[in-house]
Amino acid sequence: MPKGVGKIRIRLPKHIAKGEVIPVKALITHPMETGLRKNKKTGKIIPAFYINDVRVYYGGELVTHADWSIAVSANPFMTCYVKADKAAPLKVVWKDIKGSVYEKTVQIQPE
Amino acid sequence: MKEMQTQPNAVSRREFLKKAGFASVAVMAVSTVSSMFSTGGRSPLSWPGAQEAAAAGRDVREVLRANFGDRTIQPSHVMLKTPIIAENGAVVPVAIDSDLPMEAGNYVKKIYIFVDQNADPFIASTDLTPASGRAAYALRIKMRKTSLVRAIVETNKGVLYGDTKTVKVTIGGCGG
Amino acid sequence: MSVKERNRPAVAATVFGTLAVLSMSLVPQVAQAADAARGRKVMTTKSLGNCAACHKFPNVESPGDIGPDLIESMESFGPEDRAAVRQWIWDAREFMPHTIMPPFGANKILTPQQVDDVVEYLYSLKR
Amino acid sequence: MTVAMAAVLAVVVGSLISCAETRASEKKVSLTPGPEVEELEQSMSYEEYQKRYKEVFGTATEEMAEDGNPAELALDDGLDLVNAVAGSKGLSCASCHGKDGVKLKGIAATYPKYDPAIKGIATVALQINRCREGNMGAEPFKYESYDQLVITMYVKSLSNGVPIHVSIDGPARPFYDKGKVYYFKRQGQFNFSCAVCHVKYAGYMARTNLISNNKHHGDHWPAYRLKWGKTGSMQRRFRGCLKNMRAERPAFQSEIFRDLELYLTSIANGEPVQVPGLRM
Repeated sequence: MPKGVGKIRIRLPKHIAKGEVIPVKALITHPMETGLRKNKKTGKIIPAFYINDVRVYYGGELVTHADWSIAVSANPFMTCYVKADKAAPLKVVWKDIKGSVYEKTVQIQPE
Repeated sequence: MKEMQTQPNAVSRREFLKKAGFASVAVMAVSTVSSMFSTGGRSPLSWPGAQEAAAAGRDVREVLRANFGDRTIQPSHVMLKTPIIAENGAVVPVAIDSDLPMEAGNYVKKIYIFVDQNADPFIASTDLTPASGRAAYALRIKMRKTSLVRAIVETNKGVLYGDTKTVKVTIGGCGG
Repeated sequence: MSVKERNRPAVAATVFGTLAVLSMSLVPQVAQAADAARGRKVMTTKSLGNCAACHKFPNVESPGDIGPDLIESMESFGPEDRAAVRQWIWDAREFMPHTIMPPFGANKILTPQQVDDVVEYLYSLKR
Repeated sequence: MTVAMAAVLAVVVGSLISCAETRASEKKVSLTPGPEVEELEQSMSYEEYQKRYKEVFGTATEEMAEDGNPAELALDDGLDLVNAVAGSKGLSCASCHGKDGVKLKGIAATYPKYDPAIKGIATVALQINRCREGNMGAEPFKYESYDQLVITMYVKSLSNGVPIHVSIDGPARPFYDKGKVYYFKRQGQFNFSCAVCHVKYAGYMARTNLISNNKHHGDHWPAYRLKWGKTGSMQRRFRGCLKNMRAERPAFQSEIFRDLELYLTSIANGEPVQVPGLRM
């Protein structure tokens, strides 16, 4: 894996009330190469390399599933929502077209 | 975007949606909305901008037809937030929000994002479940040039709602 | 060169149009009559005059506001001031030593022919 | 705006009447104290500039920075490098500067600064490489490489929130002056200077680019730049601008770039360090 690819940050609100709908903000470092760009020095096409599948699991259940194209920005950032009705792990999984899988789990702990 | 993300409780959200014009759109829907949206519940192809759609690459009309056939899209219940001018087309933040219910048996199952003038107008789609709690999604996207951005949401019953915004992508001043 | 291309099919002309303008700075100049349309092309092309970066003139999307509106500017120039207008583009330091306006002719950003074409376009704004 | 246009027009007409007169009234004036540089009036105050920025672009970039600056994710890699042993002497940065470099807290707010050992200005990036070569017996980082950027970013982030207070007096003065002269020097095919755009025309539009005010040019580098889609240094930004000016581009960490970095950072004196930044 190239340097600096697949570093993840997931942000949840500091305080979560039970049953509250909370934003899940997830950032991952990835070049999201479109396969349409040329290397300015060599003139060669930079091969496509992008995340095309994102899944969010809450307590083992798939709550959100996203299909991404090449038009999602480099170092993708997304916000999705989840109803925090239980204390359970939240796992986000990114897959890119080369088959790499990146994932991170955080705990949702309603007060 | 800030207020809806930092205070995601029901009350502030309703206020937000009201502020964002949901209430007024609902009231005006019958009478004047056709002047704002040429859709007015017609086929996706009559959405603003569809006629001048992409010169190069896939035509947004074909993409919309492939996804939605001839189903109508209601210009309500969805709020697409974008910058008016994107400082850089490589990173344009878009946020879609909706006041549609997210309950078992009655929920938004999918949110789509399209950019007419991109070589491939399909940007992303997101499948949601009632456990999402809110039919909303935000993403940073690439835009080749100034274009209409479309957010379309589909309920589990197959009903479509949408919103559009034009994002002006910076024309660089300097450099050769 | 660009005369030759005019005889080619329309598609080829479109494709090579930009190249033709670009190559003007590379090939020896054969004196041509100044041409407003070519001048406008120079003014709107980023790698050439890029005048729209700073100046407003007709049919330009989101022009800059660093320099004056060129229609307004041209109001101060009569038919007899052609040389002065040319000098503004060639090297505006002649009039304003501390101007931000690049010396398009003096620093060889544009060829003499391109400068003449731009002058021609500017005068077309007066009609 | 209309006033500015009118003013330019007035000069146009005036200059036609008498070129010589115009030239005499625009003679170079020396700013005191310091070297002789072209006198340029600031287009607008920073507050006015900020207002204009908001009108044009809104708050999208600000919100992006709050939501998640991709460069922040690399800070951990910088931290690892600070603790990593490298070179022939078996040392890490942490050997001298404490675990995680804690003793470096606040230090970057005083950089760039005069260093008698090199009889010139040391930037954080240069200092890290000097330490590696001289004290650790390690290879210097290649400028703008991932490791070089993330360690610089991490070390500078240890001073986040600390007001910048770079010294421009005493031995630093001649270097500050050189940086300032360079900032005001007309160069390249376009005959621009840094100052003519970022002082005299800050807040104006070049097509849909808003020319930035220089008050905050010194406080947030290395930064994630949307245009690059990655992190880069202030000096990479210098080189980008110089390329657009069609001017000669000095090398990374060359003497003149370090002097220029000192000059620009001194303009941000009193502003808190905020590394990594997020910029268009």
